[in-house]
This record gives sequence, structure tokens and C-alpha cells, in this order.
Amino acid sequence: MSQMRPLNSAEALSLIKESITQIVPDADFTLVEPDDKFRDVLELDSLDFLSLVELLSERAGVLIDEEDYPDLTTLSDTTRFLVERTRRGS
Amino acid sequence: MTAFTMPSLGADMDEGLLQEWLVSPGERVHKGDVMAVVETDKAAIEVECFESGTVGRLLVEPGTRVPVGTPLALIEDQAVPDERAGVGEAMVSKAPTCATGGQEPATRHQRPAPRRKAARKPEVTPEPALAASRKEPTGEHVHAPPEPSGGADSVIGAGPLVRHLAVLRGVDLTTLHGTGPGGRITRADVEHAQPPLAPKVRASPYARRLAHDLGVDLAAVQGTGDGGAVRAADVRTAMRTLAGGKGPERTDRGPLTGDTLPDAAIRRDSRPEDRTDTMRRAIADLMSRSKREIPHYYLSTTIDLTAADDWLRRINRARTPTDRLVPAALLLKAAAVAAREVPALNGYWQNGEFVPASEINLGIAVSLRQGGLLAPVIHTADTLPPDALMTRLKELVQRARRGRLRGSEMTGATLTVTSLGDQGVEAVFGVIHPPQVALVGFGAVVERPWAAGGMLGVRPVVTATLAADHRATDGAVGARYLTAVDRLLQRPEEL
Amino acid sequence: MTTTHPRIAEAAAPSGRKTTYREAMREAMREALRSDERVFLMGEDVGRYGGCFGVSLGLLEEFGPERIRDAPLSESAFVGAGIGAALAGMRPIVEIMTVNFSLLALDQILNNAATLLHMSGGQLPVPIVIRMTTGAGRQLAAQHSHSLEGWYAHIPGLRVLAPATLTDARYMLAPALADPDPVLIFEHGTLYNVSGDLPAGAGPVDIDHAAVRRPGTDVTLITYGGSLPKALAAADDLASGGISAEVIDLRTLRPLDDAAVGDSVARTHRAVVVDEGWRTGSLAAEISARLTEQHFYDLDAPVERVCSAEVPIPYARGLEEAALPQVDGIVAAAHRAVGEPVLTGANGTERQPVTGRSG
Amino acid sequence: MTTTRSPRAPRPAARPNRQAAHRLALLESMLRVRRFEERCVELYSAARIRGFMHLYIGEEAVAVGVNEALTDDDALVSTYREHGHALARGVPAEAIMAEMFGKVTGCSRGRGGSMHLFDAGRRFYGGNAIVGGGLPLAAGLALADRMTARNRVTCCFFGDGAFAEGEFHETANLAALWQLPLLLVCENNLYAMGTALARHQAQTDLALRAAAYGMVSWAVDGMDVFAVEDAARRAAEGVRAGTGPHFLEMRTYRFRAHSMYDSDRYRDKAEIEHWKERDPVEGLARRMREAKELTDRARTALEDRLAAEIDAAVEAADKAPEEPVEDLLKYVTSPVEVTRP
Repeated sequence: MSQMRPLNSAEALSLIKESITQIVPDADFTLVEPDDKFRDVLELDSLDFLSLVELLSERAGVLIDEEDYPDLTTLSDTTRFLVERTRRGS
Repeated sequence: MTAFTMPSLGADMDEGLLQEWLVSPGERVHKGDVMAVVETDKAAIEVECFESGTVGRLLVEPGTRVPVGTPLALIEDQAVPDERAGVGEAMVSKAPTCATGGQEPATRHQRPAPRRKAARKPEVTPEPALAASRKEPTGEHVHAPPEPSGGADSVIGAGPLVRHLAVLRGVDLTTLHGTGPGGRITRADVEHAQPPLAPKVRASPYARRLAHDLGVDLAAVQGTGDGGAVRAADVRTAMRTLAGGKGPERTDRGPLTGDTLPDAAIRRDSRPEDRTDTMRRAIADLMSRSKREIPHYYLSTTIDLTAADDWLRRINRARTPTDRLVPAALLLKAAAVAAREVPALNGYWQNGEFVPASEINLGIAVSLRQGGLLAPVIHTADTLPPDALMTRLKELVQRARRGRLRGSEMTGATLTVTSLGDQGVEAVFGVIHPPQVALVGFGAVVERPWAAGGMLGVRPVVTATLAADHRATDGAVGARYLTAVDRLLQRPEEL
Repeated sequence: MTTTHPRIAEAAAPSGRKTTYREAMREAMREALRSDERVFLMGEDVGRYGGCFGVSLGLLEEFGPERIRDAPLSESAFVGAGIGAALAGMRPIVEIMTVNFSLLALDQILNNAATLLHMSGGQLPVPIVIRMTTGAGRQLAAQHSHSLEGWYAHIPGLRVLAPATLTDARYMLAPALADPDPVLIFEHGTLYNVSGDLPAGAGPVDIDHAAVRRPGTDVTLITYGGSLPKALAAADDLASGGISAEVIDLRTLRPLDDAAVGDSVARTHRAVVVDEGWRTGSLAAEISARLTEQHFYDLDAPVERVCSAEVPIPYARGLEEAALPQVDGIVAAAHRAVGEPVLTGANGTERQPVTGRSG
Repeated sequence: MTTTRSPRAPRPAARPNRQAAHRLALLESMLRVRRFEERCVELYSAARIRGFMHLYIGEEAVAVGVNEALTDDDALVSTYREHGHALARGVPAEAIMAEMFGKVTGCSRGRGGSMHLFDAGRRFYGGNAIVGGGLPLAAGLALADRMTARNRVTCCFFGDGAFAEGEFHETANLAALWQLPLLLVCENNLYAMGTALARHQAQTDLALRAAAYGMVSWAVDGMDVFAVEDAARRAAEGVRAGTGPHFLEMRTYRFRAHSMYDSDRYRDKAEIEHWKERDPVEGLARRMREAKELTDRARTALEDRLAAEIDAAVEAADKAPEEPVEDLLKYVTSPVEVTRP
């Protein structure tokens, strides 16, 4: 896993959206408020979510444990998670 | 000298038993004299000679069975006057000219009589020239090893029974690896081979042809014929639906008229953007058929997933996301292994009876984002370790959603599992995919108050349901199945 | 299509003249006897009696006892004599009272008439015409009522005809007599009294081809002889329910006109064979087999067969009717083929047990 | 053996003036049949001839004697034991041999074999393998002649076995009823296959029974070619004179088995030997030798000529082509499409 530089919020959000789009190609983020549970809105099932974890983990260069999953519920808390974790990990 | 040969005493006689000699060596015989008694299938018959002379050596012992044409004795050529003819001259002793001309008489008798068996033909061909011309190629072919004949070569080891069984079960022998001696394909190999693929749609030959010509998937057509058979009219109806009602309006008795659908309409109908509609209709047809034909019964139980959850967490902690398992993998494994314990739910209802399947192939209901549903198959799911099952699951779901499933991944399911847990519902009471006889449903894994050992606690639980075909099984069987699933999920490490 | 009755009378030409099937047959023989001195009629009671069914009435008076020859009740001898006379250059018409009696002459018909040409390497054609009555419907019970034409149609070397219309009755005989090989003509007993107008322009019948007696698009009813009127009536009934049935009259049972049957079924995609013979090993079975051999991918429904019940034809009217193909049974079979629910009620269109598929 | 000489056998007052040449011709004709069939046995044993083959050996006087009474215009209908009838009728040995070899040059193009020899040109209407099956057909040939006023005789051969068939009785009645120009020749060889006459007929005097149908009927010594010829000539004359069908019971005997080979369990060796003493061929030869009409040298020459003829027939048959299988269906129906009016 490549070690990445710390991400700012905008970068993290953009990374999240990109990753989700890869899994759900026609994901319409206009429907997703920052505090919505995006899994429900965009209909990600557990496998999708796992893929998302894979992607984020790889692209951000951070380790994401199962215990971290509750922190990946909304776009805003996921952004926060990535920003913190990339800063901490580097 | 000529040979006295085993004669052909009937059109159906290939061989005869020399029963008795009526002459001895040195004895004088005349043409027409009885020489021996030959036993045929019908009777014992006295056989005569066609030459006059002195009996020479007897070549065959009484009691011996020999083919027609075999020399039995030698008759030494002598000019014996035929007194009975009342003529003194050597008229009779004159050797008759051979039938084929040009050959000396003796060879005619020594030559074995033509036989019916084709293999012997060349050696008894009457015309020498012809015989010679045939000899060479015949020799080559006889001694050459059997020519491999394409794909069939690899299944040469399969005996007739195996071949027959393969035909019956629709198994392509060339795809099997024999486990018998020398790699021979055994009966068990065939029996363990994948059962025939998708259950054949009942359709009239004309409907089948029409569907092919029009590019209509027969499986997606609802049949209105005898026993739900698809008929031409059904195919046309399906086409019209595809065309969004844009096909020619029918002012007459719908299904009864001839081929009225113009080609243009047909071509337009088969464009890919209509695939969604096609799928919707296929689902509609299949589910309608299921509900029409199958008397469903439903069972439900709530399973404590604490053990499974703990085990998963433990496993996953050490793994990168790529290697992690999701609960669905365990649920599927449990569903598959339970089917092994309760085989009455794993198989097909065909021709009025339940036909158990030899493998457990789980159909996985996968909802597509654009709508619709596919049920790709994990073959022999009960034998796959959870990791392999997980890998397979990910692949299938991915390809299903990209529309890249292979044929083999779409067919052969013996039991289907649907999980709507990710959609947040707690229980799903499914509709069985005919001709399967059961469908297992899992809801969302949720935390619920749970009483165990007299203590109330909060535990992750999942509601497992079973929809089963009451023609094939009764509720007790279904109950045993769900109980098994529960039990298995309590020992995830053993899955 | 307008309905005329009886249905086997062809659409009347203005100048057509009234006749019956019996008279048409007689007229055909009269014409043959007048135009060819090699022709003679031989059979039981064909002379003084006028024919068991009155077909040859009056011919003795016109042509004399040499050419209208009453034979003793020796089917084998007089059929064989007909064969011998044909070998010697005559053109005999041999009448056998009923197909059941023809079994007494089966040796001559099969082992001589049908076989001699081939067995002799082409030396001995047998230009004989053998006429006989076939079929049930007249309460004549089991030894006068059977439909064994399918048996004869099994035999290579024979041509087997079944005139079902006035025109065919009138004009099939001439081509039959012109055929250098043996021709068997099966006259259904219920047809003799059928009357109608003989079209003025009608001439010799094409005995190589089946005839479409009624065009249609939804289902093909394939039949011949005495079942043709029933099939046409069934087609009327079906038309009133919106089903367009094509009716094919085979006319020639051997050699079968595969093309006519196949062309029709390729258009309608459904076939109902109506055959008064017994179902097992029947002509209907042969037609059904050929359709599946040659037109499998045209078929949109299993081929339906409406045949006689597998019993010796009984005497009692109710039983006899139940044993035979009837209009209702044909209609029901057509409905099944088309895939329409069979209406029950006044028309009694339920599948008759006697015509039902066995098993 | 139960049969006795019939007291009603014809004894014509004046025999035709037989020249020695005629007697020699009869001998040659009978010997041709005998030698031809002996060769057939050999060829059958060597599996060159197949199927059922019924030999006429012993009965040659009947075919040869009856044929003397027939003209080329007359017709002949035969049985499955018909090599003798065909040869006497003049069907070439080569055509018959080729037929038995199954060759296209055979008299039935190889479609009939031993039991179904035909020669339409010689009005030889063939071997019929259904016992009695040729009788109605013969009546029809005769009927056609009668209707067209052609003065021809149709001669039909059949065996004693045919007396058990309805077709004989139907035909006898029909022929007598219609006064058909038919010569019915029953070759009574005393056995219907393996069943002796007395075991299959209540009344074994066949001539008597035929007479009951109202036709002229004689029993004849079928082992004496002159007796056969005399009776056949007189009967044929009667037929030609328009006195209706005539019936001849030819009392004869086959020396060999019913078909090619059987075990002959149904008759005594002594009986066979007894009849062989009355061998029609050697009997005639002996009489001619005694009358100084046949020298040994002439006999040898005759035998040589016949042997050469049969050799040639065999050789030609052997070399002849088989009918191509593509022609299998040819002649099921007439090949020429008639233009229908």
C-alpha cells in the first residue's frame, strides 16, 4: 500500500466521490446531502461497501479496519475520517 | 485333386457341424454320392460331392463345427466312369468348367464360400483382379490404428453405458476428466457431472423457430399453451410488448392469425435498450409461473449472529479490505451446507416429481442498479471455503452488474438465496425460481434485544426465511433446514 | 366462404347439372366402357342386380353380360382374373362389395397386382382398377363398415384413390384406367346418395395431387373420402368462432401429396388429421409422422388426430356414431390445436373420448 | 405310397407319329433341365445362389411334355418350382442363371431369384411363390383371350398342395363357369412340402375332384414324357376347340428335397429309390438306346453340348453386372409417365 500525503477535505471528498462512482457509475451526488447515509441513498450493498473500503484504503494509503466502518457512514464523516487518518498515518 | 467343402445348405447357413463321415479314405465316390452328414440349425442333412474320384484325406473330425466353404476332405482326381449315367465315356469325369472361367476347377472348391461378414469380403472376392485391387487399401486400413476423430478422441474410453448415460443427462463427455483406470470416464463421472443446463422451456417447434428468428428469449416468454408451453402467438405477444405497443395493431383475433408482424418491427424490437424491459418481463413471467404453479409455504426464524460476527471480525482484522469477508459469505455457506443436510430442498420439480440435484449450486439473487434481478450461480457452494466463496461472490456480483456473466454462471442453480439485508429490511419471503423447490432469504443483520441463558442482551441477529414448494416438501423439512442454518452459523469456524 | 349444402357439391356453375355421387360413378364407368373396348366391369352382382349399391344399375342392358360380368362369390379368383386380364391387355374394373370383403382377395392384390411389375424387373405392368366401398355410418356393423384404405396405402406398387366429391366421383376413373399400374378406388358408403350440381366445365381429375377444398389460415384439416363433409362442416363451425380452417382433401392416399399438406401446414402451423381408419398405424399416423419429419419447425401445436375408436364398428346407431369421427370432435381438436379454450355447451364440443389421445 | 395308376388315364388310340428326332429333342430338353439344376445345386452349395431354391429333378417329363402341346402364342403361369417350366418354355439358361445370381441380366433383373422367373416376351408369367396364387391370374389371362376371341391357351402349373387352397377351387369354378380357355396342370408329386397327399387331402384322387367342377379331367403318368405329351396335346386341343378348361393331374415325384436341402424325414428312402427307377430322363434314354436311336457317342455329345451351354450360362451370369442400387425403386410403378387425359 502506497503511503500518501495528507489529504485536505476537498481532496478527500473528491476521492470518495470518485471511488463511489467507480462502483456505482451513475451515482447522482446531487441527491446525497453531506449527512445522508450514502449507502442507503446510493444503494451500496455490503459488497459495494467493501469495494469502497478497498478503493479508499488503496488510494488514500491508509488502513481501514472493520472497526472504522461506523465512521464511513456519511460523506461528511467519511471525509473527516480520511483527512484525520491520512494526517495521522503519515 | 479337389476339396470336398462344407456346403451352404440354406440362405441362413454360415457354418455347419460335421456329424458323420459316410465314406472312408480310399473309397471311390461318384459325383452326387453322399459323403457325410452335416448338422444344420434345422436338421441333419446328407451332403453330396460334386466330383468323382477317390476319397483322400479326411480333414475334419466328426463333431467339428466349421464355416461354410471349409475343406472337409480331399477327393483325388480320377477318371471314374459314371456307370449310373449309362454312358461309357469319360463324360462325367470331365472336370466342369469353373463358374468364373479361367480358373482351374480345384480352386473353386478350395476357395472359401463368400461370407456375409463384411470383414471377410476381400479374401473371398470372386474376381481375382478385383480382389487384388482391393487388397492393398484394405490392408492399410486394417492395420492402421484407429484414426482419432476430433473431439471424440478424448472420450474413447467411455463405454456404451457411459455414453448412453451422458446422452440422457445431457453431459458432454469431452468436458469430463475420467477417474477410471487409465483415465476412463466412468459412470460416476457422468453422474457427478453438471446436470443439464437451464431447464428446457416448453415451446412448440414453430414458436422456437420464430423466437430464434425474431431474437426473442424463449425463457422470457409466457406460454399460454398446454402446460404453459410457449406457442408462436406468445412469442409475437412478447415481441409486441418489447416494441412498446408500437407493433402493428391487431384488429383480429390476436393469436390466431398468421405471421403478421413485419420484419421492421421485429428488428426494432430487439435493440439492446429494450433489455431492461425484456428482463422485467422475464421476471414477470417466471415469477407468475412460479406463483401459478408452485404452492409456496413460508418459514422464518431469527438467528443470533454473535458468534459469526465475532468470528468475522477476528478474521477480518488481520486482513486487507480485499481479503475481508462479509457476513453474506457466511450466510451463503451456511445455506449451502444446510442444503446438504436437507437434500429435499435442493433440486428440481420436474414432470410431477422432485428430482434431487447431485450438487449444491446456489443461485444468488443480485439486484441490478438499473432495476431488475439476476441470479448468477455459485456452483458446488457447499464445498467452497468461505474465502473462495467470497471471491466467487464478488466476481459474480461485479460481472452481473456489468452484464458480463458467462453462460455457465447463469445456469444450473439448484437452490436460490436472496438477501435484502443491505436494503434494510429484516425479512424477505421470496418467490421460488421454478423448477427449483426452495428459496432462502436473509434480511438485514440488525442489533436486537436477545434473551440467552436467562439474560437479556443486545445481539446482532438476522432473520432467515424459507419459501419452499409444498409439492416437494412439507413444513417439517423446511424447519429442519432453517434449524440447520442456525446451528451452522453458531460455529462459523467450521464453515 | 358461403355455405352450400351438401358441402361436397362443388360451387355450382350456372350450367351445372344435378347428379348424385352414385350416378357420377356410373356415368364415369359408362363413359369408360363406351370409349375403350378393353374396359369391362367384373364383380359380385354388378350385372343383373345392378351393383350392391346400385352403382352399375343399367350398365348390363347397355353393354351386355360379357362386359358387365357377374362373378361368383370368389373375391380371390375374380380379382386375380382381373389382374390376369390386365396382363393380357384388358382394362378391367373390378368391383368388390366392401373393403372388408377385399381381404379375401388380399393375396392377389398384394402378391400379384402390387408386386408383379417390380418382381418381374419391369416386364409386367398391371393396369387394373379395383373399386370398393369403404367406411361406416350406415349401421352395417363390423364386417361391412371398416376403413382399411390405410392398409392398402401401405403397399408400394398401388395407387389408392378416395373420391370425396361429385367431380372426383365422375372424373377420377378415367385417369385411373389410364394409369399403367393397379389403382384402388375407395368409395365411402355414405357418399353414394349425396347429390348436387356437377360443374359444367369439370374434366379428368389430377390423381397426383390433393385438393384444397376450403382455404384458411389458422389450422389445416387434412382428410379424405367420407370424412370430407364432416371436416367442411367443422370448418364452418370453426369459422363462426373466428377460426379460419383450411380443408385439404387428400384424394390420393398413395402416393401421398406431401407438398400440398406441408405447404398448408407451413402457413397455418397447426394440423388436424381426420381419418375414419383406426388411429393405431393409420394413414393419420403416417401424415402426422410426415409432418413432424418435414415440418417440425412449422408446427405450433402437436398434430391432432381425429380417428375412429379402436373397436369393431358396432351396429347400434349411438355406438356407431360414437365410434366415428364427428364434426364436434374435429372442432374440438382444431380448438386444441389453435390453443383456444374449447367452449362447452350447446355445441357439445368437448373432446370425445373415442377420439381422444390415448394415454 | 397310396396312389395307384388311375384307370381313367388317357390312352389315346393313335399316338402322334414320333420321329426319332422328336424323341431326341424331348430327351435334350429334359436333360437340359436336369443338368442345369444339378449345376444349381453345386452353385448353391458354394453360396453363389441364395434364397429358397426348389428343384424339379424327377419331374422333368411334365414341363417338357406339356410344353410340346403349347405354341408360342399360348401363355404359361408357373410355380416357385419353375426352372423346368422356364427352360422348357425356352427362357435361356443364361437369363435364368443370371437371375439366380441376382444379376441385372437375369430374366427378372435379379429382383425375383429362383422363385420368380419371368419372360413376358415368351408369355411366361412367372413363378408364383404363393401356392395357388397363379391360378386366378391364369384365369384372367384366359378370360382376356376369350373376350377378345383370340384362340390361345393359358396353361397353369400348380402342385398338389394347391388343392388345399381356396384359390384353386375358386378358379376351377370360375373357369368352368365361364368356359375359359385354360389348361390346368397339377403336378402331383405327392408332397405338399413335407406333408404327404393323404395327410392333407381327404380325397386323394385329384382328377376326380377337378372333374366335379364340370371340366374335362384326366390323371396322367407324369414320369412318362410321351404320356404327358399325349395328354397335354389332347387337352390343349379341347381347350382350343372351345370346350372350356381342362385339368391334368400329372403323377410325378421329386427326387430331391422340397427346397434346396431338407432332411427328407417325411418320406422313405425306399420310396425315393422306387421312384428313381422310373426316372423320366434315364427312362427315355434307355428306351432310345434299346431302340438304337441313341448311341453312347451321341449321348456324350449331347451331354457335352449341354454342359457347354450351362458353363456358358454360369460364366455369363458370373460376369454380368448387378443392378445398381440406385435402381432399387425402379419399377415399383411404371417408369413411363402416362399423359393423363
